Amino acid sequence: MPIDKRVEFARALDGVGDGATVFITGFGGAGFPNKLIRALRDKGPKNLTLVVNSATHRYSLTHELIANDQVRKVICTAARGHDKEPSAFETRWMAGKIELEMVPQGSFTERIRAGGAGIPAFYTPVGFGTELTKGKEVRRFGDRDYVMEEAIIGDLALVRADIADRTGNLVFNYAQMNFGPVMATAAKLAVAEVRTVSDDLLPRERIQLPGVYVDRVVAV
Amino acid sequence: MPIDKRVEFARALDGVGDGATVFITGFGGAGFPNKLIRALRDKGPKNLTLVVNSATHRYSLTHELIANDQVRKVICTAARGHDKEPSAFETRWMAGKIELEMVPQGSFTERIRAGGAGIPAFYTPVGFGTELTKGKEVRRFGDRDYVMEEAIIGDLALVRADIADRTGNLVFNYAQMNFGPVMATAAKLAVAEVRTVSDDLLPRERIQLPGVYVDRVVAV
Amino acid sequence: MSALNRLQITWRAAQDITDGQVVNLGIGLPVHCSDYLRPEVDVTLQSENGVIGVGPLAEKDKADTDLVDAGSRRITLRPGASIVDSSWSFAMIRGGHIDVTILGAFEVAQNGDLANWDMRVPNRGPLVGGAMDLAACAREVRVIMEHVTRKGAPRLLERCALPLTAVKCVSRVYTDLAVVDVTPQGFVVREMVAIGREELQARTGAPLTFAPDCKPLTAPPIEVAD
Amino acid sequence: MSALNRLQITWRAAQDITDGQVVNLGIGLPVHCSDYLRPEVDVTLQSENGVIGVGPLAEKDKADTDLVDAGSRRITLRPGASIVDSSWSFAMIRGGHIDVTILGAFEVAQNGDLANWDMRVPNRGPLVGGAMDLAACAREVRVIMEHVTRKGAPRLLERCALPLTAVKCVSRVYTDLAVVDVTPQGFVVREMVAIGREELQARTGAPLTFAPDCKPLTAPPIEVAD
Repeated sequence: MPIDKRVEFARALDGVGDGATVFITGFGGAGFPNKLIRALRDKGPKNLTLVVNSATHRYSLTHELIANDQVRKVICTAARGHDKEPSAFETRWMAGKIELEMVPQGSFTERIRAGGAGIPAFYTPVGFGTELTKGKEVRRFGDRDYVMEEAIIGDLALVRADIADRTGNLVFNYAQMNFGPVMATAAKLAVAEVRTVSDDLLPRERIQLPGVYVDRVVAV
Repeated sequence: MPIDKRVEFARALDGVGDGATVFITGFGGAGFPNKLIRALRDKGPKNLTLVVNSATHRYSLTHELIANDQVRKVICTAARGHDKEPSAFETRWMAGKIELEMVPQGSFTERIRAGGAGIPAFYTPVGFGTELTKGKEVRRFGDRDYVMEEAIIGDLALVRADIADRTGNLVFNYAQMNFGPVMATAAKLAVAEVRTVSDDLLPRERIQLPGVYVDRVVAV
Repeated sequence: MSALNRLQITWRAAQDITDGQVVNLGIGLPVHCSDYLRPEVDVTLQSENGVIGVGPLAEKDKADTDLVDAGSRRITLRPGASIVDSSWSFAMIRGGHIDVTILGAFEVAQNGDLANWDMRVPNRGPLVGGAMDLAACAREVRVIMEHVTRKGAPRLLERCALPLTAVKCVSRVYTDLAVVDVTPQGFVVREMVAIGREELQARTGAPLTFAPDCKPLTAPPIEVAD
Repeated sequence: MSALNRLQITWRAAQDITDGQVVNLGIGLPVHCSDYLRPEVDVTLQSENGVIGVGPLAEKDKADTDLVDAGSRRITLRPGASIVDSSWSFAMIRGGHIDVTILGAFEVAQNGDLANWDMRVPNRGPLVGGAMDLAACAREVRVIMEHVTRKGAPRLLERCALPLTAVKCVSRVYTDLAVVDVTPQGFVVREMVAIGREELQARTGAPLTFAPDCKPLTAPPIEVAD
């Protein structure tokens, strides 16, 4: 059977359950899979661990999952609200109802890449001597100190892209790419929400993420 | 001054000296920077360490550097000759005149990527329990054993590509890409040999390696 | 006796590839598996040099010298194919994104250890390429090889004598005489040609168990042009 | 006294950016440096979200919501610009491919320690973004900040009191009062406004040395629209 990863929107998250570790793309205002985030809220699995650049970005609907009390833990690089009132995340975090693991952004993305690339751990100079790496192994190479960071692997990746084809090949619009490639590689199930699905298979020059990494495609 | 990395061929290797660690691209018959390899032979620096996928590929002129006794050590994934007679590499290797570090190809490329990405070391399952990782640190993560591999950084990268622009942006032809991106990132001086230099700056959709990583461009 | 020839072994291995799999075929004999896939099967062939979606070999007058696979063969691309750099290609392999790899081998041990990279040929340099990555990290590692060496020595062994490629990685071996699974209980014969169990055991360097439903190993006639 | 305003500080920092550099400008005040580059200077501006070759802000009617920088500003691309994914973007930063980063800060210590990510605001979640990567790994880390806090407390200190972003990373600090280098001998004032050395020292939390050729710190008039 010709490979065909297109699914109905209603089935995009089939099989996702409580306790899942969920990657959500988006950064700098671009690339938020907001339709899939809302579908995840409507589906309602609990005790999720979200791996998302920001827990509080204005343009991302990530906060809806948090406000709906589906989230046990957030691994992110930013968790500060924008309004005078504390955000959904901050309220729950201060009340001890949600766990926070704050990671420098380069280590965040590299840990996810490592997860998709079969690398269990690596060393980085970033964060050495700071409270974000407290308790992490420190090791000297040459004349510099490094900390060991471990891979992040997820159950589900929600990825926003611009164009897909039926084999899951993806094209991103400008800076929409951000975490899409690494998150798709590190998740057991990668679901892409795209503006449009091309009738033809995409030409190789345009493909920014090979379909091998994408399990389901939905046009929204 | 507008960025302009185009140089005359005669000056492509200016500043390269004895003892340099040199990356050379190419794999599977594609992407050998043969004009630059020959220029390096003609220039004549000695005691080079070559980091090259194969020391003996038929289509690469790497063997000329070896036959010219410019090479102290080769880090590679393949060093077997193709003819009945031993290759230039094999003759010198058997005579103890050239050092060989054989690395599984994924670790080879990842060590170079690490060099360009500021990662001094990482763990990989590849090579565990084999003689290629003898003496390397072994560490268990979860239920599997991994070996630690260290980054490779070089002084010079010779990169073959198809099209460049004056800012060093590169486009590769098909599988010519192979080690080009990682090697350019891990070298202090990256020189690209291309079929043609575009008069216009390349459009972002076509750029496969940002010019930030390329120091000199020569059309050959 | 009706031993399979080399291409018939690849045919047999190809029959086990299932729809939608991402497959890496080793340089040499294994790449021929792509000629014998079941017609209803749509697979993605990955090559270590970064080609995802390898198509048939190129016709001579249409070949591009830069469109090659890891074995330097001039190929075509399937529709929807893409090409990535080496670091992505091996991240794909090491990260477990290859469902099946089919590799040639010198020796396989009953615990799944594989030796396929270094024959210790005197006066020749070594060559490992991507063999260790594929063997250690593909989700399933299957092997194609002659059941015994040219001198008649077994290749299925209690322990490999040659340098290892990866430990405990092989799940199934296709030979000219049998299809053998590597299980926690050692080698289990799933299919065999009509040479008799004792004879097969005699040509094998480790104890064989025979599956309760052990079947005849057959393949359609395929000519080997040497 | 002729202290610089905020945009004049960015102007001063921009004057030190030299031809051909790859530069990352931090979110907030530092991004304004791009408005004041010397005309003969051609630089490549990188943003953490993967844009290499950031151009001026987009006009409203031409903006694409996906063409943004790390600060969510809608931007344009310079000719020759490219966009990479996050792993490439931070490999570029961590790998030392950023020549200069200019960052905002709360505190800088005399050994170059930087605190710029966590003010310990009660009831607010933390935010680190790419600050630690840039601070730890850019080839040169320069800081823009007011010389003292709103309450008048010094920001140039013997030791940072706030949580560190990176250790021993800052090479130069631009404030409204001075340009201060971080050297193995501590803070060295290169330029200062006309407030007198004693007054500058009084507003600084660590010993200052004055360069033999210490110059007046001046900038052209720039209006700050608040």
